[in-house]
Amino acid sequence: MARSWMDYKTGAWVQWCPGCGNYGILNALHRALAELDIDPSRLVVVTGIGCSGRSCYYTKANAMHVLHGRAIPAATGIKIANPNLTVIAEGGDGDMLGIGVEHFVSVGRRNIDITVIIHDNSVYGLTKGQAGPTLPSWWRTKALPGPNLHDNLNPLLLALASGYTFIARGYAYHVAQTKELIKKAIEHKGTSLVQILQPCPTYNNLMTKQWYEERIYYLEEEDPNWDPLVASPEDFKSKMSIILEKMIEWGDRIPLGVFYINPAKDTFEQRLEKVIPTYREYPPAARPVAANGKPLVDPWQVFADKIVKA
Amino acid sequence: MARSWMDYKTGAWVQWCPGCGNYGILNALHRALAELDIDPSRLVVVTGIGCSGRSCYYTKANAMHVLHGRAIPAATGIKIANPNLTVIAEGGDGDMLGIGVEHFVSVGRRNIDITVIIHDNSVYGLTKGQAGPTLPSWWRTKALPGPNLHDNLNPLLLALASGYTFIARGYAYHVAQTKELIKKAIEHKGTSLVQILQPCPTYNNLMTKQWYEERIYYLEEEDPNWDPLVASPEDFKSKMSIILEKMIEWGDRIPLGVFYINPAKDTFEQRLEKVIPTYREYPPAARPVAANGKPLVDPWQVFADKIVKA
Amino acid sequence: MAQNNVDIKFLIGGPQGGGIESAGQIALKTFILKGYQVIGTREYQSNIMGAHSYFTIRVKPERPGAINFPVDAAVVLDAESVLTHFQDVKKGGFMVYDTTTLKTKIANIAPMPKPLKDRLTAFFQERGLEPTAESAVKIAEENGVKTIGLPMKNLIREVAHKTGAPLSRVSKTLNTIGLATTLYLLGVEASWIEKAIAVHFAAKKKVVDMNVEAAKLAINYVDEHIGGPCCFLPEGPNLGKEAMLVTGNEIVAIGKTVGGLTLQTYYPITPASDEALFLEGHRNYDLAPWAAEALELKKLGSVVLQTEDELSAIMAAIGAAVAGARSATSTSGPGFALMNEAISLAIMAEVPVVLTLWQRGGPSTGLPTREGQQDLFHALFSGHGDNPKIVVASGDHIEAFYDAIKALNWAEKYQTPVVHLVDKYLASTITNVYREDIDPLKAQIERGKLVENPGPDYLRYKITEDGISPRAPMGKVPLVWTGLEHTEDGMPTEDPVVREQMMAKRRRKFETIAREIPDDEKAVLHGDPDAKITLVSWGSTKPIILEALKILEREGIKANFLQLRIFYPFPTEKVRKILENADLVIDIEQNDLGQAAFLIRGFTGFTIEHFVKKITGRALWDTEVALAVKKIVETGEREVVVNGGA
Amino acid sequence: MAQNNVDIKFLIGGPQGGGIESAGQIALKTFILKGYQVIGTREYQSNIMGAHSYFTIRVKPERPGAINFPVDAAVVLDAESVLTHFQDVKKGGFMVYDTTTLKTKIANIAPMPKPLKDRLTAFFQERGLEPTAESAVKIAEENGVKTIGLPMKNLIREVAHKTGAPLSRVSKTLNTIGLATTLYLLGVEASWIEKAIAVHFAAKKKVVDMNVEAAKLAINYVDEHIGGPCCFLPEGPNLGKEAMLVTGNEIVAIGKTVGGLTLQTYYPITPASDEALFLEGHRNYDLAPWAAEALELKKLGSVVLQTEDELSAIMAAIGAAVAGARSATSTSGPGFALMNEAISLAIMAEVPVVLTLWQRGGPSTGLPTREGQQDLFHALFSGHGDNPKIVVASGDHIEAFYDAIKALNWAEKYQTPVVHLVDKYLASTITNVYREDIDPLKAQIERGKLVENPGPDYLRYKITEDGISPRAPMGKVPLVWTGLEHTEDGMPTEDPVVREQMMAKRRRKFETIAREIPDDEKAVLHGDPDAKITLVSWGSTKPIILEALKILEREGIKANFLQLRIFYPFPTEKVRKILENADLVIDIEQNDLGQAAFLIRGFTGFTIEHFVKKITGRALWDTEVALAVKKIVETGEREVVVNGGA
Ligand SMILES: Cc1ncc(C[n+]2csc(CCOP(=O)(O)OP(=O)(O)O)c2C)c(N)n1
Ligand SMILES: Cc1ncc(C[n+]2csc(CCOP(=O)(O)OP(=O)(O)O)c2C)c(N)n1
Ligand code: SF4
Ligand code: SF4
Ligand SMILES: [Mg+2]
Ligand SMILES: [Mg+2]
Repeated sequence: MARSWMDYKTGAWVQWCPGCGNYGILNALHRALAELDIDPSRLVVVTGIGCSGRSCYYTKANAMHVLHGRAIPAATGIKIANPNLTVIAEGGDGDMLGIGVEHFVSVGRRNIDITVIIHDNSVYGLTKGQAGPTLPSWWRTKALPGPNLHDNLNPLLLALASGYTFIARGYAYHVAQTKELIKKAIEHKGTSLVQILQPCPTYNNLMTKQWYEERIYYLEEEDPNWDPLVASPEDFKSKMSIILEKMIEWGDRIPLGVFYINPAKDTFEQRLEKVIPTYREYPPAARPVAANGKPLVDPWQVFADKIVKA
Repeated sequence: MARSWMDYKTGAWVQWCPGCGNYGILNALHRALAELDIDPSRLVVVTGIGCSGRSCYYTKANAMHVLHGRAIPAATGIKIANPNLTVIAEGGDGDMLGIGVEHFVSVGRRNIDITVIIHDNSVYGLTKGQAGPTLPSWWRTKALPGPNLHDNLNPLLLALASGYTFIARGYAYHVAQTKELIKKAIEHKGTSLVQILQPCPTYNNLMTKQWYEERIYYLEEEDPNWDPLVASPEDFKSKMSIILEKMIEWGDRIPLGVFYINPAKDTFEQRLEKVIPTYREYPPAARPVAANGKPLVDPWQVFADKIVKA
Repeated sequence: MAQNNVDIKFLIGGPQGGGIESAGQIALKTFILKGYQVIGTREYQSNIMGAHSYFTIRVKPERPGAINFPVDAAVVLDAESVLTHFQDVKKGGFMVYDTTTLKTKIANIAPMPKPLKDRLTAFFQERGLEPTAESAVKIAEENGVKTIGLPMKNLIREVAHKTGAPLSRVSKTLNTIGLATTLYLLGVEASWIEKAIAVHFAAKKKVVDMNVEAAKLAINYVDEHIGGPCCFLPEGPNLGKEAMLVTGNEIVAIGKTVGGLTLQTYYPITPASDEALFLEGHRNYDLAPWAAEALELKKLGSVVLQTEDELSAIMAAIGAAVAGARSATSTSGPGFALMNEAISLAIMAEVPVVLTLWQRGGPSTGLPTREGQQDLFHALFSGHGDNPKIVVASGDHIEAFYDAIKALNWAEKYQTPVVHLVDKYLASTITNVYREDIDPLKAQIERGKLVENPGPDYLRYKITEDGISPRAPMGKVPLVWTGLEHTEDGMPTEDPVVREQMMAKRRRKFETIAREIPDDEKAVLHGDPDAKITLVSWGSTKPIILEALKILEREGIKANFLQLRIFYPFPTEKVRKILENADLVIDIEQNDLGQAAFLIRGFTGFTIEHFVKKITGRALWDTEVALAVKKIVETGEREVVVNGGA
Repeated sequence: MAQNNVDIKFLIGGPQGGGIESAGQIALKTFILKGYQVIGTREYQSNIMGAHSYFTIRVKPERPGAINFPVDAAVVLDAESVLTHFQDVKKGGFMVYDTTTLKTKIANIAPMPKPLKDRLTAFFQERGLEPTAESAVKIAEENGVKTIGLPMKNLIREVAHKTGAPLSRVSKTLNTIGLATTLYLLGVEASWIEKAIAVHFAAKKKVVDMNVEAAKLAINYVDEHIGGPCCFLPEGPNLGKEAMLVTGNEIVAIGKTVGGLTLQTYYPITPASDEALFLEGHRNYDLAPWAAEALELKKLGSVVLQTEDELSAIMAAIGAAVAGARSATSTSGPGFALMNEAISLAIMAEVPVVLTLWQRGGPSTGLPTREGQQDLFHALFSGHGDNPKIVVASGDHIEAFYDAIKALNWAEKYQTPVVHLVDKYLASTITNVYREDIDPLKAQIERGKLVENPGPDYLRYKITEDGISPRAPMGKVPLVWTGLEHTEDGMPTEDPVVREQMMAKRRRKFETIAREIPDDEKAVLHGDPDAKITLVSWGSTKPIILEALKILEREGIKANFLQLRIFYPFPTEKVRKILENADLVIDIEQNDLGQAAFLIRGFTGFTIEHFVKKITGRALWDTEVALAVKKIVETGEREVVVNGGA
């Protein structure tokens, strides 16, 4: 029997505030996992630090709760070590786009097959409401001693510039739609981003449920022909400018959906396979390291190039 | 009498390899400074670690040689502390787009008035030729034990996504043109990027002088009407897609010139002035901190909100 | 009760985000107004809403040095609080709870940690009791605690009725009702409580009215159903004396402002960021009369910069310092860990920068909102290469104030990073300070060899006898600051002769520091210098151990207390002499490795053989320290681990 | 000369990128082929091309333990090299230079560090000489050094003529000409030199031919103009014995490969990244016969991942480890500083990961390509929170090989970060190793409590008596790894009781480690245990100090040498006993703070009173160690700073 979303709950007390958008995201994730019927034993969820970072305790999986900003490199290590696992890296906007933006950008250069989910509430939730990297300048959410002086980052554009091959945006309280986005992201072979707009009723008193719901719309609802697939130079020529326009749209209207899919790039695992023929069958985490307690390697054979012999 | 570019030389032995593109960049910088007649005493050059990072020793200025990847935050601290200085942050592609990409992206959110110059040779020069973040995947420069598995970043697009308000690309051996780009970048009020394609004859045996010179062209030469100014929503609508197209162009043809100028955003210094009225006149580095050795502040006056009084 | 004998301890428990903080503040303000001194400390979880937290308060005529359990009274209005604290009230004390919570089963209290649930369930099972809040109340009563059940629903409905405010808003007065009940029973007249409420909510008249109404109702209810207090508390000795009520975070921010800070960078982290946010809230300020006159200037402002991460925070602070700003950054263990490389740069480039390190429970994210003194090693040895820097640890609010100023002075005088070690307990402990406690005119602002007008021959790293080179800010003359080994003019060199000279110059600088900072500021011996038992500790344990000394004295154990204030340069001779003078030395720390004891041995060779340790992340109590010391004195035990507090 | 008395030292100097490296390798290979053992070490600047660097070589029948100056011969073909090394050749030795460089003035040698220029100029001025290379040659001659001027231009033109190769290519044989001259004069027959050239350039026939031609020409020239060597060197005792010629970087990579490493991450940094690049160059390998048979598998591969920075390098290594890979990362001081936070995570989450730390001169970027042993404190105390980890320091190539394997074992057995401390001297020192030196079958691969098939009740952080929980890789059963304090199942908790249990569990783990790793692996006493003088040191100074012991013995000073191998868990009792047994203990370190001495006192209480220190970043010499020790023995001096080497 296929799994139900309930199978992905861990039974731990979910520590989020009442009405927090994280509940919707968690539920959407569980539903996506259920519909994909992913075995929790083969699933990895790595999270950073923040309210959102607690997600890993609430999802039945191989969970790892790492440092603030470092979910992506940990997930990278895991995926490379065992490419047969489904790997998700989750974190807040502060985690992924503030302290972790180094990795957010750099993972795009690998196109490693992991799914990056940003719980984007535009504040630093767990540290009590400082301005997050997606909070517009001059806005002043309630915990701030003054207006925010920093401009907001656009995660979609940043992901595109960084090389992500799947880019989507969802909204936390739209569980059904967000579930679909997460599903597609997980199914996509390559680095995928799902930015999820997440009201934080406790600290973000500006970007509220109401504020979002007056603005959001779905790309494919507005344009039934919307097709984010950019599979060829022709697609690129014909679609890229409208995709960019949609990515940049932010204000009175905020588009949701899948913005961009590029199926043409090799994943990092495929690249590794090309240079390490045994990689797929014997990846670093699932290969012998010894034969009966003895080394596998005779250095005089493997490093023969170092032998000085006339 | 106006300064000559020779006035910006320090007399230190320039340690670069013969034929290194860095010579052209250094010269272009000196010429730009001379034409802008910038007083070396009011000029700050902060560099990261790398062959390129040595630049700060070769330019007469207030120089600071910091850590690998950290020129931008140091420059940020300097500029905020004393907004009356002209501040330039320089580094290699590894420095700025590898280990320092966190700051490369985040400074865009401030639009602080500094100029970021990337010496882009697509390798880690000073550590002997490992793949840099702008080296295309599957390329194998001479010091690599195997092909590069990472895709190359596009610094222009990344800068745009990050919020830079001036974005240009030059070529190291074109001193006259690069000088112009640097001049405009310094004159621009806001965070500006000049990516400079820099052949590294020692380690990058693929992206050579010849390779570049077969590909590069100038935007304004190809299109005399080229105008990178995006000053209004109308400009944005009419120009952005062609700007993006040009930013993305990379391969048989590589465009050079100014790609994007956005004059509409406040600099960070202007923002600070709005919330700290005394900022411009009394910035952190040039204001009193004591009166005759005594504190300026009576806590019972400034922190009166903490006094418990019925 | 006579004024001088007043010593009241009570706690307020409840879910995070449920108004505990505010109730605690009102309580503290009540007693300050009444002329007493107070401390309040908050235990809270890494959670925004719902997890259990509590505020413990102590009131005395003089500044209380420590909290401890059992308390005289507890306000525990939800089931989890009842179940967490029913054994924390002393015999004869009282516990105020909400009757509607009684039936709640342990199993149904979602936020309660499973290990605690298991322990409680077993506890009640052993006694044949149901695992409910009611059983807890029962046990409390058996223990001689007066339990006071308030029919909260009714009371709140009544407040709503009286004020006409909607129930949802009125329900926020829950804690006020509990608190007023408690304060009243502790002997505080209604008028003081009302005054404190008015002060606390200040401008918000509606909120004041609603809470005053709630307090009145609570007091009425007490009078009617429970009977008022036996007697009223006299006014305290400091009645009418102006006091600030400040946390450790706040006093450090105040110290920095007084100390002439002009730029602070930070990346949010508990328990540090409240300091920076408070600074930011006060970034524009009027100059004091004496300064305004001297400088002919009325207003100034400081920059507080939130950065993208801690790497950037320290680098921007370093950049600002190099430009000439008096600069600092503030963080906790994880952030400090990220600053290691830049600390090494600041050592090499000789950059004046202050790092305020608010310790919390580690390793890693560990117990992110709990007390810890585990970062001493990390502070001292942070950064690669030979890595000397000044490390100063504050013992209490007043020290923290002056240390914040001194740290800025030392950084600039000695052109070196200064780590100001503070911790979560200090950060979230709130107390009153008086004018004489934090007197700006007692402070001196020093900038060392700052050269305002360097000539063209200026040498950034001039080799001098005292190891300190004149420092010119950027913007005056071309110069070089660098993290590479360098000649006097800052140009990089790998010349072995210059390398040795520069290493020697930097070493001499630390010899100068060691000489110039007096031993008195490096280590302080509290109590009778001839006592044969010496307790050794550092940081926020200071006032706690001073209280413990008093307890021990009452028990006939005479001890003194060596407080380590500066770990580098270490007061080797002074510490060795003091320790060698004792028959029994006991190290008291809130870490596992005995970090200070190791350093003492490393610097002096003196081996400490006895340890009191607390690693639960909860506030250290004077009573448990005293008990542990007594145990060691009596049994010769090597190590006593204490662990009081829920 | 009898085989057994052979002890040849010579250096080859020149501009970076000018073929010094290659010439050094040819020289080493010549002597290995001839049956001798060798070490060669390279001093170079943080520069790609043009700055002065040099390669020092020593040849003996047994493995030479150290280099030192003065040397028997110097190949100094450019003016800067002549001027840098003219005093480095011993009386009776010879110096080979290029006559065309003689007129070069010091002032015109751009790359030469200004301080050195100043010193040299003064030196010649004092002697009434022009500041030129010619004066240097003159002084060398006065000092009894035979100076051999080669007309390089002519010789190279001749090679071009003979081989028909273009001058630009032929000019690359400059060093070969100088080297061949030198080797020949040292008594090596032309045939060996030619063989070595052939081996060195292997596949590249044209290059071989050109260089062989150059060597021949040089030897002819010597025969004709200078006269051949007095006598030829006999074949060495190891003639025909198979040897690898490896750097320290390489031997560690080889050790890791043998040790079962499956994934290594890195970010480029000197002097670490050559290790990773070498690994990457050998990432696909054939299994040894015994393994291929046992596993029925022929080939395997390891992943070497270049990351965007060191934060990512350590986090990816941690991620991989958690997934089940045998994983490591490799860096130097600045990168290690950036790894601090993640080290703390690995401690808390109990992640097996090896960090190879290649030390170099600090603080900060300091002397990035020079020797330093300044990161001991940083290694030991890295990471916030109580921060124990295993720290092991290798003394030489062979130890480094086995330590690399052990580090991987310990990381997995004890689920903790292991810092493998090595340094620039080891990294860039090259030596021969024989089959018996690095025998894979002497190594054991251990993975500790690895559970291949965890059940549903699996507890990641099970509390056990030895403090070690069974470890299941990801992908078998839902589980939690975390940096927060946690219950046995990895769920976060702030419960004080569990906190204490978990701190205790982790502490017990280190007690287990302390118990299980034998003292013999933690500290080694070399030499006569009854000697009353004990030298203490650690890391790559080992073979140097062993040589120094021999020199001292010849001078009638009997000393032994305590080599610290593992700094945590520290072999407290063993070290204390050994030190207390000595009348005079001398600490020898390449840092300013006496880091090991401080740790020894911290752990044992034993105070070391005498120090030999080198901080110039240059290789330590056996002779200067011996001299310094002698001085301390004779004068009782507290500290002797040595500083040999250009
Ligand atoms: C290195 C480091 N710096 C700072 C922190 C403190 N910290 C914990 S959570 C958090 C921010 C959380 O914001 P975000 O990532 O947006 O997640 P949210 O809580 O909003 O879901 C911060 C700064 C930390 N744990 N580690
Ligand atoms: C934290 C840290 N990691 C690594 C290094 C080593 N390092 C020195 S220069 C350099 C790379 C230089 O490459 P790039 O920035 O592109 O500059 P280039 O030399 O090519 O001009 C590296 C990795 C360092 N100094 N600090
Ligand atoms: S603070 Fe905001 S993000 Fe965090 S749990 Fe509460 S509502 Fe959610
Ligand atoms: S290595 Fe490359 S970038 Fe560096 S100095 Fe040489 S040519 Fe220039
Ligand atoms: Mg957030
Ligand atoms: Mg580069």
